[in-house]
Amino acid sequence: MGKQYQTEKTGQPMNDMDALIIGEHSFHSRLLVGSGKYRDLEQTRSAIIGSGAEIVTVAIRRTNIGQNSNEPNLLSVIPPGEFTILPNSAGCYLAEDAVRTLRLARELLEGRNLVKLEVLGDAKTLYPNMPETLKAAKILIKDGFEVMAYCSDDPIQARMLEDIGCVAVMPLASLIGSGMGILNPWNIGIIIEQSHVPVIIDAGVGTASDAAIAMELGCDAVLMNSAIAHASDPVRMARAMMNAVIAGRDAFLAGRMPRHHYHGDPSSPTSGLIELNEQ
Amino acid sequence: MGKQYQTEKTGQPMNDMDALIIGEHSFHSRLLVGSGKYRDLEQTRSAIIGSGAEIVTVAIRRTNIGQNSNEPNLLSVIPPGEFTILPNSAGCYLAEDAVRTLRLARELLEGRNLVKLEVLGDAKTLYPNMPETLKAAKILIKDGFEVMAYCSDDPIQARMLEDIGCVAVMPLASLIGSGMGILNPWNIGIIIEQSHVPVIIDAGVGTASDAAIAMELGCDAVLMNSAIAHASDPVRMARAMMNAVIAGRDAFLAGRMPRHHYHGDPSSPTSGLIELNEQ
Amino acid sequence: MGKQYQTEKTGQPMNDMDALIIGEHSFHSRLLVGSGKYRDLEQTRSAIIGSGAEIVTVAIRRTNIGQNSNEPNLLSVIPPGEFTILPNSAGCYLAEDAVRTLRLARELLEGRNLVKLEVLGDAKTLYPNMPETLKAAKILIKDGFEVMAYCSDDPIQARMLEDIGCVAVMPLASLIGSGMGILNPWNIGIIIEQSHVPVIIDAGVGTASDAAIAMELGCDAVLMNSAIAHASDPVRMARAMMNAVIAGRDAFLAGRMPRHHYHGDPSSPTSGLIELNEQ
Amino acid sequence: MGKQYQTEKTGQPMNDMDALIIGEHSFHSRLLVGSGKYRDLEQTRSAIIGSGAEIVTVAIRRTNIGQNSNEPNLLSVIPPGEFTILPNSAGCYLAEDAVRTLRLARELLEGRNLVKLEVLGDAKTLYPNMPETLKAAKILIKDGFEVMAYCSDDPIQARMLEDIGCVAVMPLASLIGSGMGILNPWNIGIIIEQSHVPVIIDAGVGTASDAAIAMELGCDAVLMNSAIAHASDPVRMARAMMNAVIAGRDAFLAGRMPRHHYHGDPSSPTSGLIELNEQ
Amino acid sequence: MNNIRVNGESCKVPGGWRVSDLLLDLGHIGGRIAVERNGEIVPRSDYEQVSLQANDNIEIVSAIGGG
Amino acid sequence: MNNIRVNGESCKVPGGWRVSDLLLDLGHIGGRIAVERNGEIVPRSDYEQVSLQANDNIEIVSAIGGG
Amino acid sequence: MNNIRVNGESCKVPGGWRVSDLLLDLGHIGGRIAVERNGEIVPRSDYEQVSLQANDNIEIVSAIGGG
Amino acid sequence: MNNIRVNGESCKVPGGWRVSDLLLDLGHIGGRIAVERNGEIVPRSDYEQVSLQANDNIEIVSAIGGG
Repeated sequence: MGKQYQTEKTGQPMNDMDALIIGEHSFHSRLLVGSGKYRDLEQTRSAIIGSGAEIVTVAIRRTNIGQNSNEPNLLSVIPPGEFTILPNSAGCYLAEDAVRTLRLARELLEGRNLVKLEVLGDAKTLYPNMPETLKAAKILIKDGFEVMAYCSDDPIQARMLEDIGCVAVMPLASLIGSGMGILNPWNIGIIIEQSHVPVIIDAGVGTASDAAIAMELGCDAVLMNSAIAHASDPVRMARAMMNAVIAGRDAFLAGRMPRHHYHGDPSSPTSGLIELNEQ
Repeated sequence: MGKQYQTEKTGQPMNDMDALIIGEHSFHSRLLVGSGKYRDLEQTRSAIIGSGAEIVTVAIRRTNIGQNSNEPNLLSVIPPGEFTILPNSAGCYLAEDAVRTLRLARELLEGRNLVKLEVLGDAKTLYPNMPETLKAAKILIKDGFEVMAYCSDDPIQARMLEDIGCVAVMPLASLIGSGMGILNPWNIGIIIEQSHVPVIIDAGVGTASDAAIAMELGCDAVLMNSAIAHASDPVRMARAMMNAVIAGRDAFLAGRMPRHHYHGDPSSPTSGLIELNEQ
Repeated sequence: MGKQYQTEKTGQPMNDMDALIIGEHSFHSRLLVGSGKYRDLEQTRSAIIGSGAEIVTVAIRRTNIGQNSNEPNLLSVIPPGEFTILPNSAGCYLAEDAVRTLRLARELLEGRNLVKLEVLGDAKTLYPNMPETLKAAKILIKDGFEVMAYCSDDPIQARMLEDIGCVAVMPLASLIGSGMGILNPWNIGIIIEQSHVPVIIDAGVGTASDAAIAMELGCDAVLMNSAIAHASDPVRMARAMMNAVIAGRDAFLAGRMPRHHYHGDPSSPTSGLIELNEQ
Repeated sequence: MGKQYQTEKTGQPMNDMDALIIGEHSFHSRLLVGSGKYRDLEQTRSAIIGSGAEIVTVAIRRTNIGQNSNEPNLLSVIPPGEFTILPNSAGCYLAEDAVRTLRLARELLEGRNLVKLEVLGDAKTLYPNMPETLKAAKILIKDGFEVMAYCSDDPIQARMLEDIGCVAVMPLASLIGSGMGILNPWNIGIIIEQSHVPVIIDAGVGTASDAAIAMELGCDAVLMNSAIAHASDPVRMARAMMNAVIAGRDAFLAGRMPRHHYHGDPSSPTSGLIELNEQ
Repeated sequence: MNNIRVNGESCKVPGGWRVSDLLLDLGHIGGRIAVERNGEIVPRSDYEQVSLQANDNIEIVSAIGGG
Repeated sequence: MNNIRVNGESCKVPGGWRVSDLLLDLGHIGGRIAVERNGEIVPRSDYEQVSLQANDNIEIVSAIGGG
Repeated sequence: MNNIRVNGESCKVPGGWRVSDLLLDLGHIGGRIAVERNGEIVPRSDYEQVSLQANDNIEIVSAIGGG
Repeated sequence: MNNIRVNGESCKVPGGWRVSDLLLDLGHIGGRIAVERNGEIVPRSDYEQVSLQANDNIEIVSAIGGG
């Protein structure tokens, strides 16, 4: 969705001009974060606050029978009143299971329809199962969900997801939890160019520059979890990611200088030098 | 100089812990910017202010005879009282000429000794001439200068510059004005590992992620000009670079997650799923 | 299918040990070539001969009504008795059309069942339409075809193609005709690791090293057309590709040295030097 | 030296047209190999024979006092009558030591003047010490040597070596023994473009595609040792390298197709399709 | 008593229990949970109406950290 | 005469023509071609048996260069 | 009058002129400049003492935008 | 006897020995070697003429595998 943004010089504050629009929702932050893999709920909250994210993904799992209900609950540290909670269907390998999981999520979140659909292909790579993803997306959209779909970087199937009615397509940069960054920026570029819904990089970001690169390509946002939670200092990395996404977005909007492959171009004038020796 | 920084959790504000020390000088910002190639002095100032840079490079050139002395002067928009002005010897191809140019600069700046030595190899590539750079560095240091030296990414000659007494080594990421980013991060990594003075990427940064990558490698700072001045919107790109350097520095200090080349690692738990269909 | 090859030192000639097996067929050459885009049929034949390829792809198109039937025909310069002709379904965007096209091809080639299935997603990118490819593969295999399937580099759908019964999976390196080489070697690596049928890079190879890289990754073969036909000297490039595939295959079987990221490792002994000056 | 080669269609056998000329010498093979790091002299000879190389580097070291002079000697398996023996100054860190070593080599090889100058910067990286290399080259050339100089990928100092009179410049691809391939193809490209003597990649090649890439860039030849000797099967890797260099050279001369970054370009005609369904 | 399955484990509950009785027993009252009975969502508002039948398959889920 | 379509173009052929008559007329005898009639392959061995009917949709294809 | 070179251009200045006279004439008084005479820096504090001699080579520089 | 150094090790050789005597003693006759005496090459043709002096520093080298 990169192309339609035009940088215009106006007196308006930037944030008003540059909101991230997903379905009916509008956000200031273009960084979405997961809530998994932290040391404890305190660190979870500190990192999420530090990231400046407004949208936070959660997983849906069975309550432990016999669990002490007084135990601190995830949603008490990232309350739905403060954040947009985005339930995912992580762990599901079939459309049907993803649909059931997300229906439970909607019930849990009092009818909120915005969900992250994720149907996996195998437990080893966690690569998306695209046929099941397409099938689940159709069912969920018919059932009133606003579906943000984790997907491969296949431009054709990304367009199918958009045509079905997904409110965002979320291609992987690289495997979930791999931290390898964007392996195929060309495919991501094609998806950005063709899409009319937000394109959000989901999975594979490893460090701040990966997030900046995603935004510079023209992605509308970036979703990450491990890159923050598995950093040595998650709270500092959360802040790094916030700034990297802002930097990458600004660089995209500012329009980078062209690359010159071979010849240096002096930053200082070539005339007006003092009388130099012959060279 | 990357290795000696240790992230420690203290109650101290970060900036106090993480100053950039060059010779006797201490800086908060790790972004150094040039002052060339802008549309006009107003844009020059706006972009430099927007970048948050404290150190600004300038070139030394003959005054135009007959020039109207009432014309606005560069140093009136980036006054030495507000910024650390770093004169360069850009345009010089011989040690002797660089030395003369920087002596003039010191006189111009009322005895300030901090200079950027730059001796070029040819006008086509602007690649540094290392033998002349080493020769000039020796003369200047003997003459009391604090020399920050633009250099190739050759670790051996970078060490020679340090051994001579340069206060910073400034390897190119890629050719001046090329915007190609860091072409050989391995050489930069070796220089960072071995150096006891700041390592500052000088030349070749093209966009925000390039700056973030430099900082994540462990560089102490980044110097750029064209990447800001030749962006479509220089003021916004200046802000992007400020945030990218902060993000890259934080990511370096936070300690990125390890890369996992092949196998996905789920961000959501793999147990506690609802009763799923067989797969 | 890379893993199961074990290099063993035997007295056997290599070609006997290292045949490419596709379905029931066995080949010496691991380079497959297309027959399109050449200047004329003479160049087509010269380049194909020069490449050493045994398998040559052809497209199926309407005869021109009124065409002079005495005109030289493609199959007269690459006769089915001399080459394995592999008809493709290039240009088809739906499973049904691909199936019809390949049934015509089988009739044309007197019942030969080996076909290259190619169902495209759009005319702009020529990226495969994977849902239609999967659908067509099922129909064709049920109808007795041996299907080699052009596909994306999605490991999950590559496995679906294998599970359906395809005799080879043929992921793109990059877009057809782009010459960009392998954009995502990690995905190709996963496909190689998991597959029990040959993995053949199809589309995107641009020059000889691209083909060598594919073979070094462990691909079983490489299919290309534009890289040869659009070279300035197609016949020489055909020979380059032949040697590159052989070189890459040998390098894969020989087992490359490990990469050492930082520290040099001398090729000459470090002791026994003459009495050197102190350093 | 890449530019001056023009591919012309002539009736001449290729090898006559495409000799590698170093100083007064002419070679058919563009692969130079080292003789170090093999299991034994038998493997040394088998791999060198397998590589097709005509030029073989050797190191100069003290004879072991008390050594059994009946022990097989390196030069008995790679006799100077069969190969061009290229002695190196590996292990030297100062110009003076390199000069002494190569004078001994000349005496040892009965006056042959062709030598590989190698002056190292430190034992950890084995990166060249360029100032000492330049100094040694001047002395050796004055003393009648034909100097092939191992050097960094600094185009300015490469030109200095040529200006001094070196018969070949030999920039590293990456650190000696690292197997990392060409880390900065842009610098190598500049050196090729400017040089009037052969440019030979020396050090850093890890596998066959690295050698092909070097030749495709326009290098005149490639020198390697570890990539062959440290492969699991050195003799097979030697053959891989021979073919990779031939393939890369042919691809360079054949003129590769242009890269098309985004849009697919069909290899099969887009018209003449059978009546397809609407898409 | 009826045999039912709750989150994959078999258990016995008194005849006539509603979903709300089960949740109360498990300590889930007031928590952020959702309930599925035999593959269908049980809306929060129906907890007190829906009876548990023999062989019911009940899933009770909550939100936990995930990416 | 019957109206048929051959490779997307309308044409008229005499009543009673077989596929072989059409191919002969088009000069395709002996060539490496394949024929589809109304979406179904006409095997080479049936060219002389299969009659062309009004509104038949005939595709005649050959192999050309492709990748 | 003395012939001197200023920033690479020949010009004539009256005998007895000091550097300060030249700078005044060129309108550089008070500006941020530096002066070199025959390859040696002329410190700001010496402008009024240093006389211009025939064939002097004067460079007058200022800071401009550069990277 | 004279004290000399050969390849970095001290040893004694009889007075009057030539380089050729040393090489014969070390078993290097006929081998592909080169000799340096006090930093200067001793050409093969001079082995029988050049006498070893006290404190001579002799290097004897051969070619070995290297890259």
